[in-house]
Amino acid sequence: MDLTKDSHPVEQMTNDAKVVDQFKRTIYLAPLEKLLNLARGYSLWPLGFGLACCAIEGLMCVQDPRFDLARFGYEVLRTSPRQADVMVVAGTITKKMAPYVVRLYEQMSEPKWVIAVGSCAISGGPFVDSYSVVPGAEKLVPVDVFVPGCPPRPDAVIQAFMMLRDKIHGKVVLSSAR
Amino acid sequence: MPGKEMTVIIEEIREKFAGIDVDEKMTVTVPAADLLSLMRELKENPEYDFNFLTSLTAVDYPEHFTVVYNLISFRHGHTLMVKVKIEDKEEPAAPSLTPLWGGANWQEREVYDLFGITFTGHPNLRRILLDDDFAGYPLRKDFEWEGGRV
Amino acid sequence: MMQTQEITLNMGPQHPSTHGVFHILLKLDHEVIREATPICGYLHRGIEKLAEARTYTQIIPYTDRMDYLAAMLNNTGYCMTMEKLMEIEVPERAEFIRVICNELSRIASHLIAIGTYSVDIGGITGFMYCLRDRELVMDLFEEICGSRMTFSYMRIGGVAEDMPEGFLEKVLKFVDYMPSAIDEYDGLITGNEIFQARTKHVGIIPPEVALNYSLSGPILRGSGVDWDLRKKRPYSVYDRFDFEVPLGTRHDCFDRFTCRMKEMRQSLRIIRQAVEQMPEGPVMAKVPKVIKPPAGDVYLEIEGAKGMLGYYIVSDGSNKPYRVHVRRPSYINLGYLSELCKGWKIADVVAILGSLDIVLGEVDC
Amino acid sequence: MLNEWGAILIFLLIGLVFAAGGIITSFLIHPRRPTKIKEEIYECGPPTIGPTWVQFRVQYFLYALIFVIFDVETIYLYPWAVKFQTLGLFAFIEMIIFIFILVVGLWYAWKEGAFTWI
Repeated sequence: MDLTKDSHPVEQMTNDAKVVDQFKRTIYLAPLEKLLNLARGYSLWPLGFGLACCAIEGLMCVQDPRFDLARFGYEVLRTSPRQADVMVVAGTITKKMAPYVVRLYEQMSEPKWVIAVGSCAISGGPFVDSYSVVPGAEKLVPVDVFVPGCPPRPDAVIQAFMMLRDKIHGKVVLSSAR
Repeated sequence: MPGKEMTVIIEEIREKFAGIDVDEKMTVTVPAADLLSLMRELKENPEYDFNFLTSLTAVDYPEHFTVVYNLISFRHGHTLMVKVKIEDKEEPAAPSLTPLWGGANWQEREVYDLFGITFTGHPNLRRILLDDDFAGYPLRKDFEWEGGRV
Repeated sequence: MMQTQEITLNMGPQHPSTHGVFHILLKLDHEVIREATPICGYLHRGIEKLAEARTYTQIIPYTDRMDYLAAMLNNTGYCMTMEKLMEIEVPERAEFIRVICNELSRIASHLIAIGTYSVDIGGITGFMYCLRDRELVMDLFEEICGSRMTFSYMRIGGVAEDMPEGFLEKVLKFVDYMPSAIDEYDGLITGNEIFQARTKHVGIIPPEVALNYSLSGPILRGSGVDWDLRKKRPYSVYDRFDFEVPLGTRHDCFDRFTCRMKEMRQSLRIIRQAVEQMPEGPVMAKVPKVIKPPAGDVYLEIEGAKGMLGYYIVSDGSNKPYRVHVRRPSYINLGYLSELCKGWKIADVVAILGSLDIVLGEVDC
Repeated sequence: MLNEWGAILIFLLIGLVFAAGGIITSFLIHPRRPTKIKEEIYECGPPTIGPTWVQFRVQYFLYALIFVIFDVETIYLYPWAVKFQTLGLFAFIEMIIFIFILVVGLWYAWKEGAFTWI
């Protein structure tokens, strides 16, 4: 939510640019839901749902000292759906695991999102012809951000979190996918 | 004490067990009936001392199943491949090696799960990799399934 | 004492310390485990069935995704089996590059094993240290074949491309730095009393049971059995390097852990000697474009990061294999888990499972 | 005109409002969409097997009970320890007797096996 562009009541009061800018940066006037989304966007707690190779890249290496997800505040990796906001589906979803993917998604508390990491989670990936693989997390849970790659680099997963944050803040994500 | 040479071992086994035939790469093919006795002999006889069962798998040939065992003797460093041909493709069955090696337990369950070969004498023969209500045995050549690439 | 009831607990597919989607059904009498039934298969993707519909070179990417922590070792295992089937002579330089990549991959796999084991016992800093140094190995792999985890760098008959120049100096720089990092882990993890209290005398596997249950790799050596394929059955050019094989004395979780730590030091020695003896020459043998091996079957084992990694390939003369079976050490090492966990407490199951160092991509294949 | 007690009271109230406020606003704001599956127990994914409210061993409870007893004992020691110099010998002996009685209790609990864990 790019608040600095919206009109702000302080503009009628004074036309000193510095004061207006200072006011706009510190005081946000928006409906409550937008403000909450502003807070939620910056402090997502991922549910580490490590299934396969993407779990090593998308959950472990993202947290390690080089790619450090903690710089963005998303490093609190919860394993229980009760305390998680984002379900990071990292790896191949097999038919034996599918009911638990859905069950865990259902058990997450409400404002929840899903990031599908890796081509297996997007569309079955190299195992799409297999008899025991669900071709994509989309078939089970509504997915918000797809991260292509087999496995995607950790910085791609960090970009996924950035895009999810833009989506939560209500910025137009599709056109801004640079 | 260095064990006998592999060729000597093969000759001795050939005399002890009639139904054995050995091909040029020294893989022993034994009928299912005396598989257990051959394996016991290979394991417990101090000269052979094949005390390690590395791999146990199966192959679905057009006219028969073959269960393939690989043994290693840690002391002498020998390796031996033993095969069992199962002609009956409807209810394939083979004697289980769990009395001899605990390691065979899970590998036999995997072969049962993916091929449908029942191992008589196995303490807990259930599916291990697939769901219990999965229909069919995937690694058989006549297994049809429709993949996700719709 | 009052009669207490047993509770059945799911140490389920989604659990922080099961190293992936592994499920143990624990029957507990308050804290002590009466019965543990492991349930795997949540990541069974049917690679052996898919391999039957792929050509021989197309299978190489599938071998990466089985043990995704040590993908180079899987590639080498598959390619060496195929070379044995087709009697291809791999040039010397390719063998040396393979040894360097295998040992680097073994170090990366052990680093993850040690890091996650430290997290399982509760030490997050150990995890961060191990991953920091694993990134150095990742850089080397990216330099040589462009990918961080799923390399597909080996080909049947040799290696995809030659090393970029300046690569060996970087490897030497890594080999000089790494022993000091391993000493750092010793101080941080091995020397930690909580870690020792949680892992010493826990999950004891006597040698004859390890042999009976076909366990292999650091678990077998942790139980005191001196069996390392690189020493006992030297394949490729391993007979030209001298290195020791660490063995355990107490056969418990701590010994399996220290075996992995010492193995990393030995791998560094191997890499140093391999870099020094690196010959010149081609990196790829004369191999036809479409690989059609003669009909027949072959079985070959190499020393993988988790244990003896074997490939059994049956070919019927066409360009697609008739049957590919992988002897997966993580899967077979789990066979003894249910007896091993009996009588221990829940916290010890976490320590035992961490010491077995399983990778679910390899367990379920 | 506010003596010290008033200041402490205001400080306490602000603390309470601050703490309760956070909880109450989050209770008011958070979205409520209960579903059947969300109500079920989370146990690493699969549903629970068998009874979950079972009879547990009693030594958990004994352990906690004995801890509370000796925790309360230390509360009694604090005022004495603060005024240790001025109270003199008589209070010291009195405290020793008090501690001794509790040590007897500890010994009895130990003998009865309240501390055996398995």
